[in-house]
Amino acid sequence: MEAALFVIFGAVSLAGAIAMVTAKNPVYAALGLMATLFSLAVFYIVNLAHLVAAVQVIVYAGAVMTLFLFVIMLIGVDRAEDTSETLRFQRPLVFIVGAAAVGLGVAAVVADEWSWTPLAPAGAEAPNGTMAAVAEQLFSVWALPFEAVSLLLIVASIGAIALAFFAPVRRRKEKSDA
Amino acid sequence: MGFPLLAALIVTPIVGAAAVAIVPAARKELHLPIGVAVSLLPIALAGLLFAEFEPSANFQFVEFAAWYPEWGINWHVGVDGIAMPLILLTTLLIPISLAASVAITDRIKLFVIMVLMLEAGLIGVFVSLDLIVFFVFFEAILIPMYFIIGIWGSEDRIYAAIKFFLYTAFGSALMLAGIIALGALSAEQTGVWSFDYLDLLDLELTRQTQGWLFAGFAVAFAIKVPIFPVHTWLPDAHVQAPTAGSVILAGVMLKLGTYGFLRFNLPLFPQATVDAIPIMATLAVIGIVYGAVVAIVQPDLKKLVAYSSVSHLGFIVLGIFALTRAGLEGGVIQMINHGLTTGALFLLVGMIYERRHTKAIADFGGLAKIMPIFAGLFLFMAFASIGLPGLNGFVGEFLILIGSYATLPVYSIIAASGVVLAAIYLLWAYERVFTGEPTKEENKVLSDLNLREISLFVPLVVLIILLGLYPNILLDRISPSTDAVLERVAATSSYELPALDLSAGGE
Amino acid sequence: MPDLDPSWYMGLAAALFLIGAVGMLTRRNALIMFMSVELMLNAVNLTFVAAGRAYGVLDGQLAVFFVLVVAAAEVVVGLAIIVAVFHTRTTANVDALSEMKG
Amino acid sequence: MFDALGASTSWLAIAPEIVLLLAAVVVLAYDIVAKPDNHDVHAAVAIVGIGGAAAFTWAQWRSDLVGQEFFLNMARLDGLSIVVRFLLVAVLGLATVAAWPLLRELGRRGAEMLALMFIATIGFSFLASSGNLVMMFIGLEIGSISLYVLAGITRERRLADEAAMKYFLLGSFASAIFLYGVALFFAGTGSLFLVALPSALASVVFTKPGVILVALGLMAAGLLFKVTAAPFHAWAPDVYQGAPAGVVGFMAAAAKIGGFAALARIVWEAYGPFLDDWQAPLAGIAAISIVVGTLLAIAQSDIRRMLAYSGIAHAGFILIGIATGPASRYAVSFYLAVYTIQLVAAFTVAATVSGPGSSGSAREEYVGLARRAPLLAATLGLMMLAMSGMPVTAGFVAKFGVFREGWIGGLEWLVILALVASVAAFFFYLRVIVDMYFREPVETPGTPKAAPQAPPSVRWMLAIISVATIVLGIYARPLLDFLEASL
Amino acid sequence: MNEVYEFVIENLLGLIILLPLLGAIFLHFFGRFIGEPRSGALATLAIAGSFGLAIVASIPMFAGGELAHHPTTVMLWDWMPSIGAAFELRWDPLAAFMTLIVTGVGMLIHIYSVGYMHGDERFPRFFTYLNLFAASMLTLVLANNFAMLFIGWELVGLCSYLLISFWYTKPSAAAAGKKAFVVNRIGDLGFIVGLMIVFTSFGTLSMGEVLELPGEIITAGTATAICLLFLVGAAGKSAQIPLYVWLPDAMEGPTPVSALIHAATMVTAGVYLIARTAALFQLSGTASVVVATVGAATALVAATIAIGQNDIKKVLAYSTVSQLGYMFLAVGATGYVAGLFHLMTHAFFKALLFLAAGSVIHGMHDQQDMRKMGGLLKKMPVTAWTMGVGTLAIAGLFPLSGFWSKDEVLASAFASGGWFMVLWVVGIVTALITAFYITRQFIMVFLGEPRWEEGVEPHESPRTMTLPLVVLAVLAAVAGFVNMPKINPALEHFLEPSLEGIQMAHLESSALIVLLAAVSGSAGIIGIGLATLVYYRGGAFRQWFLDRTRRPFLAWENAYWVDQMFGRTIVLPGKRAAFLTARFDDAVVDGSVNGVGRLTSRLGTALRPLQTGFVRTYGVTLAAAAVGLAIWLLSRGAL
Repeated sequence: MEAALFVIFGAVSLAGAIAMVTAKNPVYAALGLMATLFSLAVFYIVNLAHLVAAVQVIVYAGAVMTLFLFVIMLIGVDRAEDTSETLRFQRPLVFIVGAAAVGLGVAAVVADEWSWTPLAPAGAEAPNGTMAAVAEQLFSVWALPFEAVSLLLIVASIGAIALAFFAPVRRRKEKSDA
Repeated sequence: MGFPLLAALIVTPIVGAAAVAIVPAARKELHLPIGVAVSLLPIALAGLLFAEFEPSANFQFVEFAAWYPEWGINWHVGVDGIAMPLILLTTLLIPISLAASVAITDRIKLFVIMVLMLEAGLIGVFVSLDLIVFFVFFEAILIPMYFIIGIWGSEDRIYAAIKFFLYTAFGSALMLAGIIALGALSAEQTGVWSFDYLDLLDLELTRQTQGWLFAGFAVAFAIKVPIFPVHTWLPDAHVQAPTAGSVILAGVMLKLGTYGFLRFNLPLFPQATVDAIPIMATLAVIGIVYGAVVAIVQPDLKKLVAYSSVSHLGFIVLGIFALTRAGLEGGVIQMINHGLTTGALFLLVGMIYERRHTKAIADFGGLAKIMPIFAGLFLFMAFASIGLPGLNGFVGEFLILIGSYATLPVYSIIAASGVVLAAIYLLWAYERVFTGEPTKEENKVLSDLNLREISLFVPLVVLIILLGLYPNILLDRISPSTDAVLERVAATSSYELPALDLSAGGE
Repeated sequence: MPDLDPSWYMGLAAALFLIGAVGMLTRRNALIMFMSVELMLNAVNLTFVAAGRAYGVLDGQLAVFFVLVVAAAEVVVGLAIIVAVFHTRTTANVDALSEMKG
Repeated sequence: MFDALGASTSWLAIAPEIVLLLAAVVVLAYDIVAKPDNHDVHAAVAIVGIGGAAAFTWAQWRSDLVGQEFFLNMARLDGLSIVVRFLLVAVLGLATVAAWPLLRELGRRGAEMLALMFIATIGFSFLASSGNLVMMFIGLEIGSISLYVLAGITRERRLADEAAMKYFLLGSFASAIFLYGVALFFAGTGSLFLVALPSALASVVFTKPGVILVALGLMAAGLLFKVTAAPFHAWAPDVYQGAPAGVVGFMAAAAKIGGFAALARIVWEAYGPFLDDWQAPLAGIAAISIVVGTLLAIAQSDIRRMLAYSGIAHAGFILIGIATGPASRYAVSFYLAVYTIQLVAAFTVAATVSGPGSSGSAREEYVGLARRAPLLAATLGLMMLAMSGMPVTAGFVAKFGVFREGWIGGLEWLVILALVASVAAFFFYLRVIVDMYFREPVETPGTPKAAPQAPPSVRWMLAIISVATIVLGIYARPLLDFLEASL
Repeated sequence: MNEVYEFVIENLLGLIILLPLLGAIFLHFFGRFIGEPRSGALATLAIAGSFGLAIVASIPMFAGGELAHHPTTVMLWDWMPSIGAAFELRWDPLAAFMTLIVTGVGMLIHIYSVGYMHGDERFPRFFTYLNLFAASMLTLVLANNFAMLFIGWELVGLCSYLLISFWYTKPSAAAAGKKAFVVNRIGDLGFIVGLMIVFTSFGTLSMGEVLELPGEIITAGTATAICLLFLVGAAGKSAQIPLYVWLPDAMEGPTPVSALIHAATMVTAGVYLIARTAALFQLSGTASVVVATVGAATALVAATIAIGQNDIKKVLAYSTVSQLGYMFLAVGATGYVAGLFHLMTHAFFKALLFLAAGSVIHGMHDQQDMRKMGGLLKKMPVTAWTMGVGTLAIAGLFPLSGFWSKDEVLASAFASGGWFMVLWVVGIVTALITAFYITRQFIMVFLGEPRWEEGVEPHESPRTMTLPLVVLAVLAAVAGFVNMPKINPALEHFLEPSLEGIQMAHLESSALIVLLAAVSGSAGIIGIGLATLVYYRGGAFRQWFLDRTRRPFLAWENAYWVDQMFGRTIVLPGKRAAFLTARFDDAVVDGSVNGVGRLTSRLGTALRPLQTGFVRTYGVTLAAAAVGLAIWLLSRGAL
């Protein structure tokens, strides 16, 4: 059962990711990403992270992706663009770095460095990430981070205001800016 | 601990600099006189130092105060017979070079401050008995000199200033590595970090370790001296520097290198010193001959004197690495002598430059008729530099040559040829600048030295003759310290003192 | 108990992370680069969840929760920057942003 | 809501952050509500906020809570966190003074800038003082995102936008890499707390620590990016050049403080037992940073780019200490303190000479500065000397400290390399002095260069930093004592 | 009475040096203010005082008592203790002998100069230098320490430099002064190296200790080395081959200078040095042979050159070189007394000749070319007659002083036998040539038809100049009687204490002595006669002679082109080498340093393109670095 889900949604998520990376039109890219995000939500559920799955769908696939699409429309890049590489050596370099990364992973696996299961406490109960369970943790152990992330939201709003809200200020000095 | 004389020597110029800084920039005419007046105080203190100094190998006027004790760094200063004369020289040359700088009008305040800071730093170098304290002063003096060359130098001053700074800083970087290594070795052997000179003398270093450390220190000092082939910053710096800069540079700063060899390389790394004798002596002798030969054909008076410094400093290095009593004594006294004579020569070149705005030998001719006093002084200094017996230059050269023959016969014989070459380049230059009928119209209107300028030379001339005829006034105080260095090298390395010094040492 | 070894999820996550990184480096549309970063963050999230299950702890899920918030904040600021850049240069092509170099 | 934490709650442990947050919020709220014409209230709030943060940090230092963990190890009140907090607050205070001309120029947007500076400080403070990797990540992101915005706060300027975009894209890329490292750490140990690794080592015999080390590599990469170590440095020159001059000093300093503190915490605390594994790579990165930073700085004609590259070299110097191990914590923190404050001062001069909102500071602007603005020239000159490690400045003590540690730690080769590189570095540091003091400006007829004017507050700030640089250079005892007493 | 002498010797010896030194110092600073005649008088007074003191101090030496046999040493002060250098004086017959010559002849020349330098704007300065010279020379001869001797040695060189280029506005004078000093320095180089070996061998530079019993301390080889190096120094100072080239040029200086320094005193310092260190030379037969050979060669070469000279002073200059060669020949042949004897007589007659020549030049309005003289006998009778005495004396005409001393020189060569016999022959030939060129000179100047340039009105010189001429003429005539072999070897006895234990060449047979004297005396007469035939008589023989000798004459006139040869083989290549070295310094030594700097800078510039400005490039480096770091860590930790 789980294996089947993994194969299906794994394929979807990879396809979505690849689509996002290769799509000429940003809108398609956004859609590809959305497919991946949904697939991940499925995996979350399979892995008993129920609340996370819900947040993933609502916040991520919903709000964030909408925001993306909104900006795509706003700045009018919602059309096919040229995806051929203009920087010399960029793609070969990326390929080499990617290959190295893959090599790193393969090497780690081959050398049996990729296994952590022996470290798991014996007979660990799989935690069920229900809202209650998460909330209990969130407001005890994770209370300080929980408060701290609120700062991020302040920063985000200040940043959005500072960068995109006010009318441009009159420049005092016409300095070489071009 | 009594009156901290050495700290006072260092602090006085700094306070003086502060005093000058307080004077408003608008009162331009005040800065230089105040600077000169302030710089006379260290002379008085140095006089006290000289008077109270006891001729023995011990460090005297020692001050000790904790600074960074857990790092083994402390304010530990003191003087012995090697440092004391150099302090005298420094305090003497600073007011002279300040008083000779009346031609400087631009940013004179900064100039005076820089010179006074330089004085503090130079004295600091000579009194330091803690390697980090030493390094701090050794490196810090680069800044004022950098400014002095860079702001008040002639056309190519920026190039010269940067070259001077980078070259010397390169050497000191390697030295700092050596210093840190010494501290680490001290921690290894005694359990505590120490950069104290006296502590480090007790370290047991293998021959190889000594070799590496010697190299690190030697590069720093060799550049400072400068020893061939790392000498090329010197002509540039000298030619571009203003008069005061050249005087202090040649008079005192070059001595930091030879002083460093004597103070650190020999006692700390005796075995490496002995191993390095062939290299150092070879380079010294090359420097003597090479510097002199290059000096012969220099078209610029200042450059000529600069290359003569390369040659003369070669003698000092040879004397030091001869490892004989006379050689070491000669090295020390030659540091003083070179400071006096070459300083004076730079002063003279500066004075003619102020009048004529050129230093090219070809631009002159027949000046003796127009400026007889100037010509006379120049000739006097030239002969002092050539090493005319009866004047100071001879004492050092003679001691070095005689002293080095016992251990380095071939080197000393080649070095002796520097005696001839010095006569050639200085007298030829004199001939071209001063003799003959004055032909150029620009030269005919030059005025001879005025009373202020002449008075600058009075102390120099007196000392040159005094040290030429009665060097004992210093040698008595130098020799216990140099003997101690020598005995230490002999006692802690494979070196065997020449029979001559064994018997003489027992006196 | 899940019957699938968590390392499969790990592997998938690693692949997604790598794809995101490649997207980041090969696309020059600021928005798509940005989406690639989001993909990378999501790959990390999958790792967190899978590893958390393997150890039988909830911490992984909590971490995901925070990463989601961070990602959201990042998106807001990032999009604002993109808009601001678009304002001065009317382009979302990051290759055009190469006036400063050397 | 902290009831569940019980004794683990300590308001004092996060009091400085709370004060700073309150100040930021007050400034924002006041600005929105009152729409003021001037910034007097902002200044008052800033002073209270910074002063309060400093006071609470001091209270933390004096309290008997030092060494304990709070909020279940989410916030730690150890020496490192207190020192970093002091340093961050000091940098914030100085940078606020320095940024004030920019704040005026920005008008209404100034309040946002001020708030972002405060919040960024909080973020880096969290980053440096947490024992939990996710908390660190959050702190990192709070700080970083604030800095992205600050970089582009003069959003009408093309170069500022370019800087903000580059910083943002690369920053979030690096954050993702860091986060992946955190995830692998979690995968390897089953915990997100730093102490998990040493305790796991104590209980379980790690025979195959591969995944843990890969996690370290990725986390270190993310942090090395923040501290501009080569080859993670590429963003720095462009951002330092393009970001508004008034705030770039803060950006550089705060990120370096937070980044280095977190890096030190991770490698020393969590990965302490793996010293043999990470020492060589870190030393290698230090070497690369020193060489690349020095060489490229020589080739720069823009002072801010030069400072960026020199910062890369400085990152290398600090990494010498980090690579040596926890024994060098005094040296590293001293270096960090001295260097970041010099950096703020140097950028303040740049902001005054080139204009607070400017992007870029060409060398030509500094020609003859000693005549036009002696104080600025003297300050910048002194900062250059201090950064070059000249004795009698605090820079020398700092350099000496890390070199000494490096030598003890067996990194002799690296120390010698660093020493040689410092000589080459003299070249570009001294060139600034050459420009300011030795060269005379080529006056274009009719348009003589105006003397840059700095407000009195800035002048005082520069004077204080200058004096402190020299005083610490001659007698660093007080600061060292403080560090030794704290760490 | 003896107490007085002792007191003088022990306490006032320094005063002999000090008096002229004080005179020099005073005149240096105040000469300008006291004016022309007074400064001259003061200087003369100073050296006269020294002369007086020297006489008083010498009386016990003549008496030959205890004081004469044990040299008195006076320690003034330590100079460089570690090499045994000190200011210590020595008073023994040799020192007394030299002191008397220096102060005596010096005083006469001072007097002469008052007249000669009349009207020169730097008159007081001239006397400053003269007094300084006297002090230096006295330091040289009174020193009991090689280091102190070296002071005098070098200071006389300095004075020589100053006085040769006294008229420094003349480029040739300035160049000549420099040349003299530099060539002397080359000699000094040898001397210094010699002193290095002396110190290293003996551990001191004090003459008393070194010369005590040197044979017990050093080997013959070391002695040879020291002596040959001393010879180099002596050859420089005393103008011997190959370092004689400076002396002819030195004639650029005022004539009294030539007389005092370059004839009577300074140039004899080399002879003095060898005589003084006879104890060392005695240990090395090789060195003595070399000394004698160099002396003989120099004597012959210089004498031949003198034939070809037309400048009145150049003739005398080469003559001086030649006569110094004689002295070297003598001391080389261990005839120390003979050498010193000739030193003395030469001091008299050569000073006389120079001063007379100066008088001629003075009267001829600074004309020095003998071809433009002639027939001056009538116009300048005193000069002519006195110079005539000098001429005959140097020619070796019996019974003038030159005859006696030259005879002794040759006799000592003969007595040494072996290779020295060859040198003896050379000496005889030289004697002939000497007589020839000096007679030629006299004839060209004083006899024959006047060949004066227009407007020249020759006149006799003033009394201050002629008085010293007369005195010197008397001395030149009679000085030979102080040391007549067998009959009155007074000088030999006088000097004996100083040369105690020195083996000297000696002829025992009276017949041989007379025979040799006859040979050398007749050589002089033949030379005089030949010159008279050629230059006075003229006619067919003159033409025949001159035709035969045209080519050698060319060589002599050009001094065998030695200067040119030195110029081409040493000076010019030396200069070129110096230029090349300077360029090497600039291009290679400095160039490599600057090259390192440039390379670093270039490296920085070369790296700049890596910072492309494209954010994606930065991203790749970041990713690559992260992966690299991870790989590095993994490989260290696990793989």
